[in-house]
Amino acid sequence: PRPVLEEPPVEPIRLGAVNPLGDITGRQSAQGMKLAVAEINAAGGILGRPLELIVMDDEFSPAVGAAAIEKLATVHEVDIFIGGMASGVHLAQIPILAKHGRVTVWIGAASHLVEAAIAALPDHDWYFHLHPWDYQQVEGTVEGWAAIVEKFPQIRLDRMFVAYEEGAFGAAGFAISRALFADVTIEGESFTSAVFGGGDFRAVLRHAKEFNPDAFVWVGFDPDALGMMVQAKEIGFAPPVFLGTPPGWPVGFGEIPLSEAVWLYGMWSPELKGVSPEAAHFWWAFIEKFGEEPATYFAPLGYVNVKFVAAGIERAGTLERGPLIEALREVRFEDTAVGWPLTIAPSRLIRHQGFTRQMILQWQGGRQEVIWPFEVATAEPIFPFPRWEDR
Amino acid sequence: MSVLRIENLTRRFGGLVALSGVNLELRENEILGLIGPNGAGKTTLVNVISGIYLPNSGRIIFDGKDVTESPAHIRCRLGIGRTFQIIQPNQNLNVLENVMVGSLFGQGAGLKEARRKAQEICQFLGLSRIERDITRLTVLEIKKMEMAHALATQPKVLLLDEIMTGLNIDEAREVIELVRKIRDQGMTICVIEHMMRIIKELTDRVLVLDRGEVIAEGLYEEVSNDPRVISAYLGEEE
Amino acid sequence: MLAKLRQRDYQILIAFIIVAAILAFWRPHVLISGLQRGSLYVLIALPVGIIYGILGILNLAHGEFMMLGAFFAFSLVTLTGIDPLIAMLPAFPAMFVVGIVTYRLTIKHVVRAPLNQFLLTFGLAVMLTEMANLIWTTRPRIVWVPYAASSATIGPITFGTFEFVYVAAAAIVLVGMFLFLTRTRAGLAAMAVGQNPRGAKLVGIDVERTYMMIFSACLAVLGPIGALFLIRHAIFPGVGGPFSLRAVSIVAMAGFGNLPGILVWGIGLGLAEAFVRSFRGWGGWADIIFFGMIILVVFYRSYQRRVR
Amino acid sequence: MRNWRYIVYIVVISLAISFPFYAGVHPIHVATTILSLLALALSWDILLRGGQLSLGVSAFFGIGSYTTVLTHLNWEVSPLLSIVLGGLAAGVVALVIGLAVLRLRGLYFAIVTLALTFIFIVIVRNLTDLTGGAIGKLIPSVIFGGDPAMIYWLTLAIAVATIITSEIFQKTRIHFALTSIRNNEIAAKSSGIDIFKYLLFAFVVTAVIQGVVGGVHAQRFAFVSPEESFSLTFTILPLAMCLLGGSFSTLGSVIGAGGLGVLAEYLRLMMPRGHLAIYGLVMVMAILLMPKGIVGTIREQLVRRKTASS
Amino acid sequence: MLVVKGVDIYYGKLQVLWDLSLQVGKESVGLFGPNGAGKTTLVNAIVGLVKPANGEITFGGRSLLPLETHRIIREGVAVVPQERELFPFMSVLGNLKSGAAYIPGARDKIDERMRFIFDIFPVLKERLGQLAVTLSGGEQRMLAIARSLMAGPKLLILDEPSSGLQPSLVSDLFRRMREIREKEGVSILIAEQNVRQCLRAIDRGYVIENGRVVIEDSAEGLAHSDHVRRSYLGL
Ligand SMILES: Nc1ncnc2c1ncn2[C@@H]1O[C@H](COP(=O)(O)OP(=O)(O)OP(=O)(O)O)[C@@H](O)[C@H]1O
Ligand SMILES: Nc1ncnc2c1ncn2[C@@H]1O[C@H](COP(=O)(O)OP(=O)(O)OP(=O)(O)O)[C@@H](O)[C@H]1O
Ligand SMILES: [Mg+2]
Ligand SMILES: [Mg+2]
Repeated sequence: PRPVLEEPPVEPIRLGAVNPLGDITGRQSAQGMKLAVAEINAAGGILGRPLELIVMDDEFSPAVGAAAIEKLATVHEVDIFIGGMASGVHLAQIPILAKHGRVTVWIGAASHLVEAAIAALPDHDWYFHLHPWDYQQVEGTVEGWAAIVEKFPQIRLDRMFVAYEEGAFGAAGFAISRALFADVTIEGESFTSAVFGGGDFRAVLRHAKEFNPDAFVWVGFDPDALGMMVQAKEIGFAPPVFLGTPPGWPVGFGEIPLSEAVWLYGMWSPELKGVSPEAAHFWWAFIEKFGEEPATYFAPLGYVNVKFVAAGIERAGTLERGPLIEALREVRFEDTAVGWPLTIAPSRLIRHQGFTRQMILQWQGGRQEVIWPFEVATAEPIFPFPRWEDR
Repeated sequence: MSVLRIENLTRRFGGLVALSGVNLELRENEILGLIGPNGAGKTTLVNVISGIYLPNSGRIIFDGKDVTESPAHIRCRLGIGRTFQIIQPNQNLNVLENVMVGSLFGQGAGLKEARRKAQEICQFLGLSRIERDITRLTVLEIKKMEMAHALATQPKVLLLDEIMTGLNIDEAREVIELVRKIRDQGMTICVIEHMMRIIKELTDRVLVLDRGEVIAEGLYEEVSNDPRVISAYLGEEE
Repeated sequence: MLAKLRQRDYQILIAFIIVAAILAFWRPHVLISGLQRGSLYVLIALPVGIIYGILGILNLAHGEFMMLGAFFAFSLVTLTGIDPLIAMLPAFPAMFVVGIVTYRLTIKHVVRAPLNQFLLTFGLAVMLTEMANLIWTTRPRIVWVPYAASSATIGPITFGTFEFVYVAAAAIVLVGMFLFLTRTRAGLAAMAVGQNPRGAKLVGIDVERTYMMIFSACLAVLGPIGALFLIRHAIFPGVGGPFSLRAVSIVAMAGFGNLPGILVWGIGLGLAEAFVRSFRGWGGWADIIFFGMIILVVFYRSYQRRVR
Repeated sequence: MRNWRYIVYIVVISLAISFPFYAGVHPIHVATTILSLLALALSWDILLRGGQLSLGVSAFFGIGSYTTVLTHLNWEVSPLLSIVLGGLAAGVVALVIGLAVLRLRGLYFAIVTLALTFIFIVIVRNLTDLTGGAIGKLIPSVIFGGDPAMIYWLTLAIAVATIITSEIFQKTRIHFALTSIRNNEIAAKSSGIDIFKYLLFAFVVTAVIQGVVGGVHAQRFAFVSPEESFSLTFTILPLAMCLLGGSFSTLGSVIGAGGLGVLAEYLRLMMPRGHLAIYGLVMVMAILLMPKGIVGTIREQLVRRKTASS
Repeated sequence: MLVVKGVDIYYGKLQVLWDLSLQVGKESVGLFGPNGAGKTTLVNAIVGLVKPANGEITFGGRSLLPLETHRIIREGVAVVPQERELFPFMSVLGNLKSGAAYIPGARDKIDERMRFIFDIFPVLKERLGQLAVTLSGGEQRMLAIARSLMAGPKLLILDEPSSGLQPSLVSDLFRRMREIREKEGVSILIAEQNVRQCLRAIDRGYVIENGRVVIEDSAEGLAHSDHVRRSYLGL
């Protein structure tokens, strides 16, 4: 009898990710991806093939990020591109992604400029975006605030003051807010973020106080959070709604008394583990695997990124581009690690847009409680903002 | 015929008057000795003539032109060449190249021509080993290089600031000969030295500066016997 | 040159007092926050000025060392629960040791080689930032002490008072350095070494030791400064970078080696920034003030030089 | 000996030109980036030869980028011409700035050029209507339709042009002028050198190069934004490359750019997280071990050997 | 006091001093030789700025070779370097003070020494507040000499002290050196080109050529040596 031939080794399905690994967002989203890949492989892979994840650093540099795509495409010959964070980096990657035309599922880059760049391509069917565009984020909050105001009539939102960091992140946030909050009187002023050596918000806060808004919103980065609170307290500025929209928060922010009743926006909250089984699963699995807590929503988002791709491949039964795109378009999750359902629908300019909303949350007792959407709410809002003297 | 005429030149540094109302004339083809106590203003005078400092008042007329306000590099091209009391040669160039800089920019020669001229001048001054790194030169070689550099700008007037300080007698003699030869080529020269023996041997005429003022002028013999010069400068010696 | 009050400095000082007086009536907030912020700049720039004046090194990693000092204080505070103000005390010797080690391993070899030290300190900055990143990640860290947000009200204006600590600290450091340089033998030695190391050896000064002590002392003060910084700011690996640039710029504006100039320009910049910010809608131009003033000052000097 | 050298040149150049034919797309991409950094490094070095340390490479790079994009978008100038305009704009700015600031020396010059970068960031950020503000501007299509080989050749051409410029600066009277100025200005003046003229010339020429490189960068990635286009990386990386390779020589920057570029790529590959720390460490070590840069150190060794044998 | 024995010195591969020996007791010693002979190199070797490959240098019986420059200076050696090595942006007063401040024993006598110095170089008193960099060449030389005197040394080394000084000061200077030597018992080593003047100040002298001692003799003897008369006195 002839000897039994060993089965030929199965070729893995290659996912190429590009993230800013030096930053907590990029690092944790890569970890989220790894977690998903590990889980999928442990369950036998997809179509009988294991997943292989190749992660590259973009160092927040467009040139490096673009070269990474080129390398993943030509050297590693990945089947699908995932990942992402900064819009500036992604802008440089788009021409190269377009050239290769492979399926790309992106979880970063919220700038509408990116959307415009993709829409300008002759064909962008291969591109899936799983992060709300900046205007969608604002649209979501407009909707959310309308709902909140309706449900809790004591809350009013007629006058808003936006303090925004002067870079692309803040400037876009302000411009879009101004355009979308149609019924609200909005004033705004820029500040230099502590990330760039700023951190002196006294003038902005003073102007905000003079304006006497119903809601004060600051659009900045994590390191600005402490300064905003401390400097608002020292001049006795306590508007009814005090809201911050950084991509993440400093370690231990919830523990300082000044954080109580601060509102925030987010794609996700650790507290969702109380209402979403998938979010809970992710939370504990992440901690077990990496020994640290997910600190930003990019951690669960990275996880979702891989899960979404895997579901699409599973559904298509092939890696062929046409069917795979079709299948991804059909993928539906009722619940995901970020605590939301996920479906693909066209956005303003592109065909395949995943998440389109963010939640409205509030710091309460050191936790980020979900206030809106009410379906996943974990707490009632505290209103108005407690006086500084009471903390 | 005067090549260089200085009228009523004054230069102050803060409260200190380094030159006060100095008048001076350099006659064509002479060697003028400029002496005076330390801090008399000799180097300052050279600096003002060559355009490193602008005077507070007074005029400098060179070759019939008023150059009082001209920048240093223009004066160099017009024909005022000088050496520095405290020499800082260009460490990044070798001896020949250091000299070449003079001919390149002082007379606007092309590279090839500049090189040829620099070689000529080095040969004329007896500078050998001209491709050498300049860190290893002896004082004599550095001084010669400094002279060569000044000569390469093809000056009409050459101001030599303590070019022989630090040389021993033999070496000083050699340089004296060279200075004479340079004069014979039609240049006008002003030398600053503290060694009276050199002044005596070399100069046609001597001018004595003290505290920024000219206190004596004339032949060496006259000047060296002037009681003011003796008390301010020479001392009882010599 | 270092630590020499020139007549011009007095004139600038008087101009300053006049400006301050006007501001006090017209925009008191500008005066207060400008003074506080400016003092922070001064505090960070002073050691840069000293290191430059004496070692001839423009330390591009200065802000990063402050970051290190702040993280040191932060670790102490979180591990032992002591107050950040108390953490200033151990931060001083800790950063002194960091200074000695850094000096021995690196700076020693590039003293008075201007281009190399430029790159070296930049390399150090990259290394420090990235190492901090590996240890603490980019997530900002904060401490909370109630007095950080303390305030006072005088008539119609309410303002934060904690940052007056920066003003006091800047004054202490400046006066301390000034006295050290002008009144002590070690200070004289430092200046001598700064101007001519070879000459310094020839009058019996231990040049190596002087370099090391000055460098380490300048880093050591960054320990307490870092702790003070921590009280009001979130810290993260990249927090120091912009301060390196500012410090170097202030030192340049002051004229290299001019300590009172650092005071004047640091506070001047703080005031100017606060002034621009105090106009609603013009905050975005505040950054241009900093660098615009640098250019203006330098152009002015260039003009002066031409006239002279 | 001479011929030998030319053979080396020809071989290197033909290898460089034919690179896209035998290398993959990724290496082409990396090589393009390295070449543009090389041009920046070399242009920085050219000015340094006159003793002027510029920290404003990013400023001219960014001016070039923005001019390129804005002329391309608003006046529909062809991409290549827009790049040329980018260079010219940088040159004009350098001329104006240089007229004032080149009368100052040393670190004053360095600081002013650094400040320039930040000033342009603030201006660009605040002139939203013209520049797109903090968000930036997009070009609808990448130059050459994104063909990496064409972009590579364009960058190669610029790098070679810079190398030739550098060699011209090294081989002509300009070399003697700049070196003398660097050594001692007063002596240089007294040799008849018009210091101001030469420095201004060098400043403008190098700014043009930096502007052109910026223009190509913008066309290559099809967008500009204040943070990316005026990023300090474009000052610091070239500076590091030049100093590590060896300043005051053409070869130094070439070797430095190649070396650091490849090293960065290698480190990124070896350790995705933390490679920047090693990068910093390598920089520090290189300065400590080879204070004169690679080329300077080798040259020193050669001289030592020569004197030993003679 | 100072004993230099069998010293070889190289700059890289280039040897500039060859088996050189010399002594300075309680006396003034001159050091003559053409340019490049190695005088400055020898001075630098004594104060530890260059280290010899072979040989021994002792001062008061103690070897100087293992000591760093600043230690050697603190042992009581003061030097006037050929290149002056002043502190350019310090005032004349600061420069003078720095000469005494780091020498044990000299610190307390600053005022007394200053008076002595102003007596020799009255110009310095007028220039007290001026920055050293703005002094004329000769004034800088005076300041360098004055600074070394501030230290109140046991051994004073002067490298071409007279160069750039006006004639009246040169003769004065050497007279003072004689005085200092006799009154204060300082050992003095002078490297000089102005041999004629210098011979008046010294007890003994060495002539160095090409890095080797070629003549060693008393001042008297040197003045009568043919070689010295021809090459150094120009007779
Ligand atoms: N830049 C300056 N600032 C202030 N004073 C200066 C400056 N330059 C020179 N002086 C002073 O001006 C006077 C004249 O100096 P100068 O160098 O012309 O003297 P000198 O005649 O060349 O002397 P020496 O023979 O010593 O070289 C000196 O007292 C000197 O201190
Ligand atoms: N740093 C150095 N590197 C190489 N060679 C040097 C160095 N310094 C001096 N030399 C050489 O050593 C020799 C002795 O120089 P030194 O300066 O000791 O002579 P000197 O007798 O003091 O002459 P001078 O009268 O010119 O001062 C000279 O040939 C000189 O070229
Ligand atoms: Mg003089
Ligand atoms: Mg000598």
